[in-house]
Amino acid sequence: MRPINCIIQEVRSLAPQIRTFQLERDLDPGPGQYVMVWIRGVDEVPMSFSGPDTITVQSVGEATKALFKLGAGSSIGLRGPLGNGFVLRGKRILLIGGGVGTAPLAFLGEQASKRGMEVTSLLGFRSREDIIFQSRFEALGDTIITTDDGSAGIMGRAAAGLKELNLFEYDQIYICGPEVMMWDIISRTREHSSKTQACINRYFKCAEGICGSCCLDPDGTRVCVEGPVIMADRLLESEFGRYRRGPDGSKGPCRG
Amino acid sequence: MRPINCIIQEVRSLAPQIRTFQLERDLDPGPGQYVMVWIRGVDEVPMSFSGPDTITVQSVGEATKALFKLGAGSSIGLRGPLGNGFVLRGKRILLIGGGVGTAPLAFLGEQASKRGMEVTSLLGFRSREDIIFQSRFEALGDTIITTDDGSAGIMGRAAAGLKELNLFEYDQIYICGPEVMMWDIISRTREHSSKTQACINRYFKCAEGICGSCCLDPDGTRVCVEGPVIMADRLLESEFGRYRRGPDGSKGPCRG
Amino acid sequence: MSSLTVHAGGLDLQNPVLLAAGILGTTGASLRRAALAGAGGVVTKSLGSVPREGHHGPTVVAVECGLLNAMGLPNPSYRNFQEEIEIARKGGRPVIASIFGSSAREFSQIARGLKADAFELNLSCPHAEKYGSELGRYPEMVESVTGAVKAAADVPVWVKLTPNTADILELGLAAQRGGADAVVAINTLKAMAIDIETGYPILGNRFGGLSGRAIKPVAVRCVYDLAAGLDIPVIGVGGITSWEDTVEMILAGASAVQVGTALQRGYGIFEEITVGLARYLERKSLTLEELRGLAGRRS
Amino acid sequence: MSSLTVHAGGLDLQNPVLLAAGILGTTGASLRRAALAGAGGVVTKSLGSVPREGHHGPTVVAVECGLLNAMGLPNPSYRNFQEEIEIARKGGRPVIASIFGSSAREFSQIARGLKADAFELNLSCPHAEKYGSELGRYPEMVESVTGAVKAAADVPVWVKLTPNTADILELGLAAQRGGADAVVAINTLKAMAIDIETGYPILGNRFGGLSGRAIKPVAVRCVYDLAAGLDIPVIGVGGITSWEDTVEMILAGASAVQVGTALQRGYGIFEEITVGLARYLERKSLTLEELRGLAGRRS
Ligand SMILES: Cc1cc2nc3c(=O)[nH]c(=O)nc-3n(C[C@H](O)[C@H](O)[C@H](O)COP(=O)(O)OP(=O)(O)OC[C@H]3O[C@@H](n4cnc5c(N)ncnc54)[C@H](O)[C@@H]3O)c2cc1C
Ligand SMILES: Cc1cc2nc3c(=O)[nH]c(=O)nc-3n(C[C@H](O)[C@H](O)[C@H](O)COP(=O)(O)OP(=O)(O)OC[C@H]3O[C@@H](n4cnc5c(N)ncnc54)[C@H](O)[C@@H]3O)c2cc1C
Ligand SMILES: Cc1cc2nc3c(=O)[nH]c(=O)nc-3n(C[C@H](O)[C@H](O)[C@H](O)COP(=O)(O)O)c2cc1C
Ligand SMILES: Cc1cc2nc3c(=O)[nH]c(=O)nc-3n(C[C@H](O)[C@H](O)[C@H](O)COP(=O)(O)O)c2cc1C
Ligand code: FES
Ligand code: FES
Repeated sequence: MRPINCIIQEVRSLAPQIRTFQLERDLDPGPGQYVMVWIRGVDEVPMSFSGPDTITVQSVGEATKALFKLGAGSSIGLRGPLGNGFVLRGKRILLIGGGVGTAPLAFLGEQASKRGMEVTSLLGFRSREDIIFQSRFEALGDTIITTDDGSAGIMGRAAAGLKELNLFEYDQIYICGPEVMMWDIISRTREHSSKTQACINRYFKCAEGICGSCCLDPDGTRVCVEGPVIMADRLLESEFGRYRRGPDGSKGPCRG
Repeated sequence: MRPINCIIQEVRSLAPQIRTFQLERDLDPGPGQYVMVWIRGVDEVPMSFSGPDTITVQSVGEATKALFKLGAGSSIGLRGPLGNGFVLRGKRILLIGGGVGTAPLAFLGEQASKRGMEVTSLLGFRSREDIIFQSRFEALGDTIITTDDGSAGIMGRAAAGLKELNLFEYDQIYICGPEVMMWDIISRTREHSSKTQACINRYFKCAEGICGSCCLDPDGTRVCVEGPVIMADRLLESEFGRYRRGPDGSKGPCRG
Repeated sequence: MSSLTVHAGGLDLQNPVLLAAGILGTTGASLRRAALAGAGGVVTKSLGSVPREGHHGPTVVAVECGLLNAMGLPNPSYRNFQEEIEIARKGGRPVIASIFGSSAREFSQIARGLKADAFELNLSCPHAEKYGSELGRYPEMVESVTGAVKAAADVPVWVKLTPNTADILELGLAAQRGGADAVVAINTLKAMAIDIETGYPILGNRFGGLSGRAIKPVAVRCVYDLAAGLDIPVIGVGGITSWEDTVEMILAGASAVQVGTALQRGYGIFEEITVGLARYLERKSLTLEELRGLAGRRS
Repeated sequence: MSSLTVHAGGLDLQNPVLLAAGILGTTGASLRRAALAGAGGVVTKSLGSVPREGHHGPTVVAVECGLLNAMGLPNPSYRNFQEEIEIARKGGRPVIASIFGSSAREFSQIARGLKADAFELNLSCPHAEKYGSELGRYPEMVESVTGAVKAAADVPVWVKLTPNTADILELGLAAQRGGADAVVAINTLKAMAIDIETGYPILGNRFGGLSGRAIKPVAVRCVYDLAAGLDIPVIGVGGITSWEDTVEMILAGASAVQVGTALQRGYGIFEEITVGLARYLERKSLTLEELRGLAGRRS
C-alpha cells in the first residue's frame, strides 16, 4: 500500500511536548494498532492510534519536531493501520500507562467501556504538567495517577501505584509506556504476566515484517507485524527491558 | 494467464485431414469461443471449440501438422476460452457451415437444442469423404448437405443449398466456414444480415486485443476479443470477403 | 475543464496521452480508432525496410502483473505502410511512425521514404536480433542513428530508449547530442517465462520483453533521471494503466505519456485517463506545465 | 519424499531455498528463526566496515505487484556482527555473510575479519552511493573485487549481480574469472514511486529498488542467461513467491534460490515452497539435478 494522503483537521496541545493530531480519515484501527506517519521530505515514523482518528505525539526528534510544525490543513502520508493491536478479554480490566504511552490505552479503555467492561487505570507521568488524557480515563472508571515529582497523585513511578491495586481482581492487564517503566511493572508482577498485554516499541523501518530491524531476541519476533502488542510472559524471556537495537541494528540501552 | 497444461485424452480422425482432440479439461467455453493452442516448441494457433472439451482441427501447415503428431497422453498448452462466442436468440435457428467451420456450429446446435430451439443445418463440404459431424447435425434437426463434386447431397457450394430454405423462417442464422464461402452466403442474403452471426478468422498473434494483427478495416474491430463472432451486417461494411492480412500485416487474398 | 493541450517533442498535442508503439498499430484503421477514442497522438507498429512475419507463437504471455511479448517486429515494411498512415491521420491526431533498422543508413533510408508527423526510432526492442536494444545499448550508436535520421527527416525525431542498461541517462544524452526532439522511455524489460509442466520457455522466441504494471516503478525512475539530465522533453511509457499513473509520470518529468499494455482493457482507456487527469488538475488548480517534473523540485 | 539436498556454490544444502540478503537478516535471532522454519541456508543483511543507520523513511513502499525499498544498507558493521552469526548458526543451516564495500580492499578486509560459511558480495544494491551496483556495473570491478575476496577468504564466495545492465552475463563472466564459487541473481531493479497528491518521491532516498512478483520474469531471464553462459552455479532470486516460481527458476538453471519479499507472508513460506517442490519432483519423477536448466535443453 502506498501512503494514503491525509489532511490534519485539528491539532490540540495536551502537554508541553505532546499534541494530538485529529485526522480527516477514520482508518478503522483497533486500539494498539499503529500507523506509519510520513512527514514528507523528512521521515516516516510509527505512531499508535489514540482514538479512531487521532494520533498523539511527543516531540522527541527530527520527525516529531517536523510534525509539530504542521497545523490544521497540512497533510501527511499514512500507512496503516498496522500491527496486531490489543485483544479485549474478560470483564474487569486494568490499564497501566506511562506518559504518551497512555494514548493507545485511552482508546482501548473507551472500547472496553462501550462493551460493558469495568475499567481501572493506573497512569504515571513525570509531573503535573505532563498529565494527559486524565478526564478520558476518569470517565471510564477508577483512575490512579502517579507523578515522579509528586506534583499530582501518588509520588513516584507508576509502579508505586501498584500497591493500591489487587492485580488478581483483573481478568486482563494492558500496559504501554516507556520501556523502563513497563519492564519495572512486568518484572514486579510476574505471576500476572500471562494475562498482561504490553504494547512495545522497537525501531521500525519497513513495518512490513521483512527488514528485520524490529526483531526481538532471542526468538526473532517481528514486532512490527507480530506486535506491537506482546504478552508479558513472552517479553520476560526476551531482550525487553535489557537492551534494544537502534537504526543500525546494534544494541543499545532501553531509554524511553 | 499462462497457458494451462492439458493432456489430450483421445484423438479421433473425422476425415483425411481433420481430427478431433478430446481434452482432459472442460474449460467451460461457449460455442464460438476459441482457445489458443500451444504446440510446444512449434507455435500457438487459435482453434474453435467443437464441444465443451474438444477441438477439431484441419491440418494445413506447420502447427497443425505438429499437432497431428500428438496422440492420447500428449500434452498441449491452452489459453482460453477467448473471444465473445455466439449468442443464442429466438426459437428457430439456422446453422450454415463449411468444412471444418462446422465444428463450432455442431457445438452451438447442441446447446440450442438443449434449450428447446428448433435447429436446421446447411453444411457444405468438398466431397463425400470430407463430411464431418453429419450425425451430430442430423440429431438436431433437418440437415442439408452440399458437396462441391456432388458425391453426396446437393452438388455445389453451400450457397446451392440456400434455395431449399426460406430464410425468413429463422430467428437467427449462424455461419462459419471458409471466408469465400461465408462471403458468398452473406452477400447473397443481405436482407438477413442483421440476424446473421458469423464466426470469422483473422491472423491472431496476441489474442489479447493489443497487437493489432487481427483488426478489421475500416473500423479496427479487434476480432480476437470483439469477435470472432461478428454480425454479418457489420461484415458487409468491412474488408471481409475482399482481403485479409497475413502475419506481416500486409493485405492478401481471402483463401480458406 | 483544465486544458490538456501540450507542445511536446515538436508536436502540438490535444492531450498528452498517446498510443504506444506496437499496440494496435498494425493497421491504419486501428490507429485511427485510437485517435477517435481520444488518444492525443498515435505511434505505429515499428516499421522496417522489408516485410517481417515476426516470431512464432506464443508471442505474448500474461505473467504476474504484466505481459511478456516477443512479437519479433512483424510489419509489412515501410513501403507498404504509407496508405495505413494516411488512414490513421483521418483520426485527426498526429501519427508518429516508429521505425527500426540495423544501421544508421537503414534508419535514414526509411525516414526518407515515409511521410509521418514525426518519427520514433526504435532503439530499444529487446527481442529482435540485430535491431532495437542491440544497437540502442551503445550511446555512440544512439547518437549516430539519431543524427542520421535528423539529417534525413523534416519532421520531429523521437528516440525510444531501453531500460536494459546501467544508466539510461547516458543513452538519453546521446540522443540529445544526435539532435533528437524528444526521448521516449521505456521500452520493455528483458524477461522470460518458463512452463513449469514441461520446461519449455513459453514464448516462441524464448525471451521477450516485460510490459504493464510490473514495470511502472522502473519507468518512473527512468523518466525522472532523464528529465533531470536532459534539455529535450521526455515522453513517459511503461505500465501506465490509470490517470493516477499518468500524473505520477508527469510528476517525474514526462511531457507526454504513451499507453501500451493497458489497451488490453480496450480503447476506453484514453478517455478514462484524460478525464481523470483534467479533473485532477482542476482539483489541484494546477496546469500540466506546473505538474511536470514537480517531483524533481520537491526535497 | 524426493530429496531436496543439493551441493551448490561450495555448500551442502539441506534444501535449495535460502533466505535472501537484507530480509530479516539484521539479527542472529531472526536468521536462526528462518533456518528453523526450513530455509536451506540464510544470508545476512549486507555488512560494511562501519556502522550505518541507513536512509530516512519511508524506506519501503508497496507498489503494484512488488515492493520498493531504499534501506540504505543499515548495519552495525561486520565487527559487531560476529556474535549474531554465531546465534544464526544455531539454526543448523549454513550462514552466508553478505558484505559490501567501496573497493576491493574494503571487501577483502571484511572477509578477513568475519567468520561465516560463505560470503556473498553485494555488488548490486541500486540505492547506496559508492557501493553496490555503482561498482558492480563494471565487469573489471566485479572481477577484481571477487579476486580480492577469494584471496582473503577460506570459504566459498558468491557474487550477487545487478540486473540494471545491458548484459548480465558479462558481469557473471567477470565474477567467474575472479574465482567466484557461484553467482546470485538478481538484486532489485532501479525504480521509484511518487506521491501523486504532493509530488514527493515516496522513498526517503527518492530512489530505490523494486523487488517481488513484478521482477520475477526479469530474474528468470537473467538466471537463464547466466546458467547458459557460466560454468559456476547460479543462485536465483527475484520475485519467488511459491513453489511454482521456484520450479521455474530451477528450470531456468538455478542450483538454488533465495526468497526475499515473499517473507512478507511470514516464515511459513520456506516450508510451503519445499513441500511443494518435493511433491512436484515426486509427481514428475524427476530429481532436482534433472530439473535444473531443463528449459535450456528444450527446443
Ligand atoms: C509501535 C509504536 C508506536 C508508537 N506510538 C507512539 C505514539 O503514539 N506517540 C509517540 O509520541 N511516539 C510513539 N512511538 C515512538 C515514535 O515512533 C518515536 O518517538 C519517533 O519515531 C521519533 O522520531 P524522531 O525523528 O522525532 O526522533 P529521532 O531523533 O529520530 O529518534 C528519537 C527516538 O525515537 C525512536 N525512534 C525514532 N525513529 C523510530 C522508528 N522509525 N521506529 C521506532 N522508534 C523510533 C528511537 O528510540 C529514537 O532513539 C511509537 C513507536 C512504535 C514503534
Ligand atoms: C478464431 C479462429 C478459430 C479457428 N478455429 C479453427 C478450428 O476449429 N479448426 C481448424 O482447423 N482451424 C481453425 N482456425 C484456423 C487455424 O487457426 C489455422 O488453420 C492454423 O493457425 C494454421 O496453422 P499452421 O501452422 O498449421 O498453418 P500455417 O502454414 O502457419 O498457416 C496456414 C494458414 O492458416 C492461417 N493461420 C496460421 N496461423 C494463424 C494464426 N495464428 N491465426 C489465424 N490464422 C492462422 C493462415 O490463414 C495461414 O495462411 C481458426 C482460426 C481462428 C482465427
Ligand atoms: C505486444 C507489444 C508490442 C510492442 N511492439 C513494439 C514495437 O513494435 N516498437 C516499440 O518501440 N515498442 C513496442 N512495444 C513496447 C511498448 O511500446 C511500450 O514501450 C512497452 O510495452 C511499455 O509500455 P506499457 O507497459 O504501457 O505496455 C510493444 C509492447 C507490446 C506489449
Ligand atoms: C527490504 C529489502 C532489503 C534488502 N537488502 C539487501 C541487502 O542488504 N543486500 C542485498 O544484497 N540485497 C538486498 N535486498 C535484495 C534482496 O536480497 C533480493 O535480491 C531482491 O529483493 C529480489 O528478491 P525478492 O523479489 O524475492 O525480494 C533487499 C531487498 C529488500 C526488499
Ligand atoms: S520494521 Fe522491518 S521487520 Fe519490522
Ligand atoms: S490478435 Fe492481437 S489484437 Fe487480436
